[in-house]
Amino acid sequence: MIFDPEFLLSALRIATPLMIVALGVLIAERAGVLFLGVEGVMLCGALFGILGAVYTGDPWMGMMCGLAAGVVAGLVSAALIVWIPTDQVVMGLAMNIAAIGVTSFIFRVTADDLQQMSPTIDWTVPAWATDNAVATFLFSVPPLAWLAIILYAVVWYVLFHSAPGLLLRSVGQSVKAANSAGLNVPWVRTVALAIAGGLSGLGGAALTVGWVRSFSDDITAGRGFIALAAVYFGRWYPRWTLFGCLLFGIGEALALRTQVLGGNPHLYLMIPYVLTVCVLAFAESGRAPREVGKPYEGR
Amino acid sequence: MKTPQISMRFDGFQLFSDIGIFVLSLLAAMLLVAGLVELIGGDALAALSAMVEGVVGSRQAIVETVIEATPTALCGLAFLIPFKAGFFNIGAQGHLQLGALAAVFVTTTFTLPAPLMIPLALVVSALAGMLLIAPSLVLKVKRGANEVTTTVMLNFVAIEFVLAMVTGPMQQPDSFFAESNLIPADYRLPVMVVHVGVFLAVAIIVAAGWILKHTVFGFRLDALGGNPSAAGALGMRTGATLAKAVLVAGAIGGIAGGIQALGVVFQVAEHWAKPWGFLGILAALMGRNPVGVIFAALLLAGLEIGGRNMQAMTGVPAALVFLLQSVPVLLLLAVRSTHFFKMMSLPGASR
Amino acid sequence: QDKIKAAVIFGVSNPASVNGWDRGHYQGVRKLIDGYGWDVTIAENVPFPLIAGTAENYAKAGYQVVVFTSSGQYKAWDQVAPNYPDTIFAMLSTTSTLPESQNVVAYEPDFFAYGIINGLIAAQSTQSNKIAGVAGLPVKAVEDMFSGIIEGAKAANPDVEFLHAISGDWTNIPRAREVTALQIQRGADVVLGNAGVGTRGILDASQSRKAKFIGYATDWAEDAPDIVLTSVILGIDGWYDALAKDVVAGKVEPKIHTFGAETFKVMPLNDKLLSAEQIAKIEDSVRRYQAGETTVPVVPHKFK
Amino acid sequence: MNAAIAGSEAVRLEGITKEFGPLKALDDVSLTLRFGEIHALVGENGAGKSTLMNVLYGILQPTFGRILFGGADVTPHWTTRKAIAHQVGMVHQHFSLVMEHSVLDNVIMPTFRWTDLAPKWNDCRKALGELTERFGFDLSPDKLVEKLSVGQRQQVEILKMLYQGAKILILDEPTAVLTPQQSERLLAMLVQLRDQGYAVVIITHKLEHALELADHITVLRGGRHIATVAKGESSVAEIARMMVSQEVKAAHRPSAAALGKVVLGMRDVSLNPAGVPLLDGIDLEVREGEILGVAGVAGNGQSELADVIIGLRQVTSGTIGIYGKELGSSSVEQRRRSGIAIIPEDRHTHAVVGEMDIASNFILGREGAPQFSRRGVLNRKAIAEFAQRCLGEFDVRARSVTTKIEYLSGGNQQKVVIGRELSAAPRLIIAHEPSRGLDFAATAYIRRRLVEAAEAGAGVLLISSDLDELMELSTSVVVLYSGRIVGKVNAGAYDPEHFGLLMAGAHVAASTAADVDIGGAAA
Ligand SMILES: Nc1ncnc2c1ncn2[C@@H]1O[C@H](COP(=O)(O)OP(=O)(O)OP(=O)(O)O)[C@@H](O)[C@H]1O
Ligand SMILES: Nc1ncnc2c1ncn2[C@@H]1O[C@H](COP(=O)(O)OP(=O)(O)OP(=O)(O)O)[C@@H](O)[C@H]1O
Ligand SMILES: [Mg+2]
Ligand SMILES: [Mg+2]
Repeated sequence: MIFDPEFLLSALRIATPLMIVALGVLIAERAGVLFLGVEGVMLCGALFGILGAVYTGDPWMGMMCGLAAGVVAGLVSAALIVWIPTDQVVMGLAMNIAAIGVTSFIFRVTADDLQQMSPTIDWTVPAWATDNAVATFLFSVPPLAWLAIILYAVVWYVLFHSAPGLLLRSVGQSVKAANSAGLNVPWVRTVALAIAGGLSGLGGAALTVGWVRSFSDDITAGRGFIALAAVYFGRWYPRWTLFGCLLFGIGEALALRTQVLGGNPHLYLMIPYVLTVCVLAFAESGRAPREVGKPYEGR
Repeated sequence: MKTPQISMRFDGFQLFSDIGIFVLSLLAAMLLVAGLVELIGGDALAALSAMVEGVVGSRQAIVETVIEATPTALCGLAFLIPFKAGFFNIGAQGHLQLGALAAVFVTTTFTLPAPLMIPLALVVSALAGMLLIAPSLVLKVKRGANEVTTTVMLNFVAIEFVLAMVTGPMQQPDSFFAESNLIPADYRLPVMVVHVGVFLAVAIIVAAGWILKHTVFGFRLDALGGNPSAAGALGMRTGATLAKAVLVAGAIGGIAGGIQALGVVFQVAEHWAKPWGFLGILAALMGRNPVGVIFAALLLAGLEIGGRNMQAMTGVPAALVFLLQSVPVLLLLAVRSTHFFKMMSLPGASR
Repeated sequence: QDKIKAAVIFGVSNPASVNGWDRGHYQGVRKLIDGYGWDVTIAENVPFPLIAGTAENYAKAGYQVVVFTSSGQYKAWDQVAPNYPDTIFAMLSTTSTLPESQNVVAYEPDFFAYGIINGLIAAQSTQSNKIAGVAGLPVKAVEDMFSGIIEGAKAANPDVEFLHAISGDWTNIPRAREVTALQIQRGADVVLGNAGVGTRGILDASQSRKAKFIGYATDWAEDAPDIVLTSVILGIDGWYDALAKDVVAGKVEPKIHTFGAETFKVMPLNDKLLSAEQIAKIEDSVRRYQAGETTVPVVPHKFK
Repeated sequence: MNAAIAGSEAVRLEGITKEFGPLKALDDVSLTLRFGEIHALVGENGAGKSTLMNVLYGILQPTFGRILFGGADVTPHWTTRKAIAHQVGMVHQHFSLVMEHSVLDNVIMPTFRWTDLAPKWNDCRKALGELTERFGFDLSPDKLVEKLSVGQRQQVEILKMLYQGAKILILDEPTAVLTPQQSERLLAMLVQLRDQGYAVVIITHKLEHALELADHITVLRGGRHIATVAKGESSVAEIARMMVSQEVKAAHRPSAAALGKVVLGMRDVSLNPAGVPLLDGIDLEVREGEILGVAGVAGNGQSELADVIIGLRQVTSGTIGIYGKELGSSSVEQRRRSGIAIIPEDRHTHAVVGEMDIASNFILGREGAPQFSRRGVLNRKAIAEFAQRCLGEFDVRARSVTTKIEYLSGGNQQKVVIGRELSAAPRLIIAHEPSRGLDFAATAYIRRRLVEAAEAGAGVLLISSDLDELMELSTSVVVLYSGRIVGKVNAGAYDPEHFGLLMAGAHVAASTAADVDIGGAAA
């Protein structure tokens, strides 16, 4: 009852938004920016995603709206923490609170329209596949989970096998080296934050449009922070980050399922968090890109 | 991560410029809120006056603001102290939850004379906070695990644990929702205009400020935060210094919860705590030193109380409260970080 | 004559007009405004520690009626009501005790009876003989409701098994969704829920797995016409009616008014999900229970 | 761009002025660089040498003045990217490498374009391989830079520059971190490059190097251009006079006759964590009034030697005693209190806290001493007075003791470190590369203080890769090779050649001394 294909699917559904958001965080941090505002950006993506899906009637349009909202929020972050620049910790936390305010304000204005569930984006299992357990499982994996996995492959390739990836990582590790190579650090970080914001927004939309098909105040409930933790857990490498998100998804799916064993559900609900801490205790620790958290003061 | 420097000096220029910028940011935020209220067809003037009324309208309002600021300020301190040593403690919310739970547990389970019980309960909440932060400390020192990750995770653990207790062994029998028993009247913090927890908190913060500024321990924290390898090479016991700072932070976070339980809510329950832990981080980074934290916490609490009153009295969306809290902070930090203000407040920069 | 000024305090986040319990209250608020011409202000998303202060501010500002919408607010009720004798403090939620004061009144549903009606419907609509209930936290109202469901279902069909799950929170839609999916996977084909904002997650899980959904508190048919079997209306607006009438008539007294089975209303059953004779049978059993022709024993169950 | 014809003008800087707020770091400086020439830039710390070259490399924008390539003014919007396009390359004083990246990544990164999604890694690797071979570097392209020794890192910097196709090469204090042998090799390479038609700029504090190599020497002082002299036109003394305003007193080694009791005694000390012998049977003694030099190519156990004495690492076997008292496993703090002072190799990481003020840095590590605190409470007044006194006594040039130390120049930071360590009246001073990166005035000052400390009765262990320094100051010198002492030479018998052989381990094995590696210093 607890471990079966449905369990894995549940874990995947839980992990999918985290995976996409964590990818955004990864890119921002690789460019040397501490992206604590990710929670707020994700929340904006979640709201605009559902708005787009409900008003256009097309969930993919909703995803695009979430992405666009994320890009805008990412650019706002860039204006504040790259161009001014302010302290990345405070700004991130303040932006999270502001995002709760902005999204719930817009939600008040649009609440009546948002009463309908947004359309689904699941695939139906084709007839030929219904007999084959593996095929059925693969078709039951949410499309966005596939998208996330593809995105990981893409980001992994770009970061570690292409020129822009090397340049981006150099900016994150040493602004001195980047300057000496003639890179424009603020612009690189602006673009990185736009992409990071876009992915975080997309992840937010994956939560609302792709998963629960509705919105509520502060629906992300700390998922942005968990994505951040997954990146730290993953030592700033895509595949370990992916693994961190999946691990968390598995932990939470487990927490929800172990309830059937009886006992107080809240004790089970601690599983994903305790699991993460325990794994950290045994995991090799990594080092953040050197420039993360330091404001770029020009030269 | 490099620790941004938190200046311990309270020099005149910085203070006045901070106040100036803050007032301007506040005005800007209020204008924004007024605009939004008009946008949804409300009465902006009524809203803003309700807000001001809510903070300074009465003695009661002021008292409420002070009480509301207390946990924020303590949580701010719980962030600030290890932050000086380069440790990002995002876990104050969890310490507070567990500290309150511990205080409630002790006071609702045992009987003792009140003058013994209240300090005991506070000590136990401090221990609870330390217990929760200990894994982050150990993992950081022994395994190099990033403390942001672990403290965030332990927050969630604490919240779920409190919920498990208030829906389980500690639930008030026959209660209609998830809540613990009430702390007996004898064991509540005495009230002198405000409950004495407020004075205790101020005492803790002032003492912490003094310790950070005037003691060897504070000096070592600065050195550790500024350059851990130099601190080690020069013979400071870095592990022990960090451990002290981190455990003290846990204890302060726990006490924040204990004070809140013993002085304000008298129980723990589902959703009993506001995000004081997170507001505390804001207060710490706005205030930059323990005394500054008090003022920052008062401002955040004032905006909260005022904003709530505005919401309740005029029916405008509660979302505006969050905007009221965050927009001035954003503006304040943005302006304070601009080049001009940096140059002005750097010691020895203009030569 | 001046308008009566009333204030309604909501505790959970989200707009008051959204979702089951709060939506029921919101309908009541509309009734006070539109039907009785009252001047009503809403305090929304008031955090637990600030409820007493908010109520107090209303009393001081001269509001004649302050309404608490959730059991979790009873402490503020207890604390504030005695100090402001000129204001009426009404609890429109489950309670068993009243503050020591003359200016208080409570209107509450009989959640056990409410559960029985839900149980009767669910037990006669299930094909798998498994029905599921999902709640935010295992609080008293939920335990009453779930116990009622078990007993009601047993009365209609002794083979029916009731599966229950707790999402752990009144606002967490994703978790509510996943625990519901699990119950459906375990075989439930009729789902009911009382998970606050999270109820939308229950609806979503039911819709994506084609399970039948019975709406909680207010009518959910519009939210998902294809799977909503019916909704059992709690009739919260009726409590506001009663409150308004009592206030206007000056007849408010410290009393708990309990609204029982006869006040709950079952929305027309979805004829795309059930055959005509099934519908007739269900409607008949509910009618007979509401009329007191059948009795169901009160048996409390525990859910943690 | 023109082909690099030897003697043709490569670039001309005209009337460059650079202001940092109220400070004029450069004031109307002009300079012409030619292909096929080495141009040396000399001047005190803070004279503006790095600033001038940063302007040329596009890191800084000049406030006034022009940059001319072949007579064309390129000054407006002059950026590093453009400088690179104009074949300018620069090795910074503090390296600008990405420590976490491989050699290959570091070298090719500046040539990459943002649009290149599938770079030809193999071609890059091959090109790099050819370059490394051509210059006889011993670098594996996939090794992480953080794992390299300082000398190898510098090779990476040079490769980076050459890989970009630079024809105008700027090297900012390239020899400061190198051993004598490495310096020799580097300088030889610069000559080779000059002969191939490159324009080379070298910033250095070693005037002998400048005189020996450079076709032209430009002297800067206080941001102003003092003179440009051609090869053979001037002497060390003359240039030194141009650089500084006051006379510099040279240090003299303490006399060997006045040696007192044994301060430091090491018996058969070994350190081999995980089986790697970093120190191997070290026996040495330092007496009161003695300066014992430790020579050796960096990475042969010098850092470890300092670490075991100060207590940052525990010995695997053997004993270390101070005045005959064994240190055992006592902590760093205890050892410092018992009178051991240390001037670490790398002040940025091991000696100062940049964000703290000068006063705090003067008492760092001694904050618990009764002089500065009582029962854990700092005596601010005593600290300020002490710092003020030290500021004067050790000639630290700063506005006040409340200035953050990171705003001081390297020489002044080093003086704070020296002041802190010497003012504690230490019995044993471990001075590790005490004058690295400092101009000769500051260097001479610091050396003099060390000699004075020895004359006052302290024992000094002077670890240095600068043979001149060792020969000038030490009463005797031991040579470290592979963690072992391979020779001891007393003052009077000094012979650089002999040292060179010992340091290369010539007598130990018949291995070639060609791949001089200085591994450990990197970690
Ligand atoms: N970014 C900066 N901001 C302010 N002042 C600066 C900056 N960079 C350099 N300066 C100042 O400019 C002057 C020249 O500095 P520069 O680094 O060019 O000296 P230098 O000749 O290279 O010295 P050194 O021998 O120590 O390397 C110094 O007085 C320094 O304080
Ligand atoms: N932000 C700043 N404001 C004012 N002066 C600065 C600033 N940054 C650097 N400086 C000055 O720039 C000069 C050069 O800085 P740098 O760090 O290169 O020191 P340095 O003298 O080269 O030391 P080192 O020998 O350790 O390399 C210093 O004299 C310092 O005073
Ligand atoms: Mg320089
Ligand atoms: Mg220098």
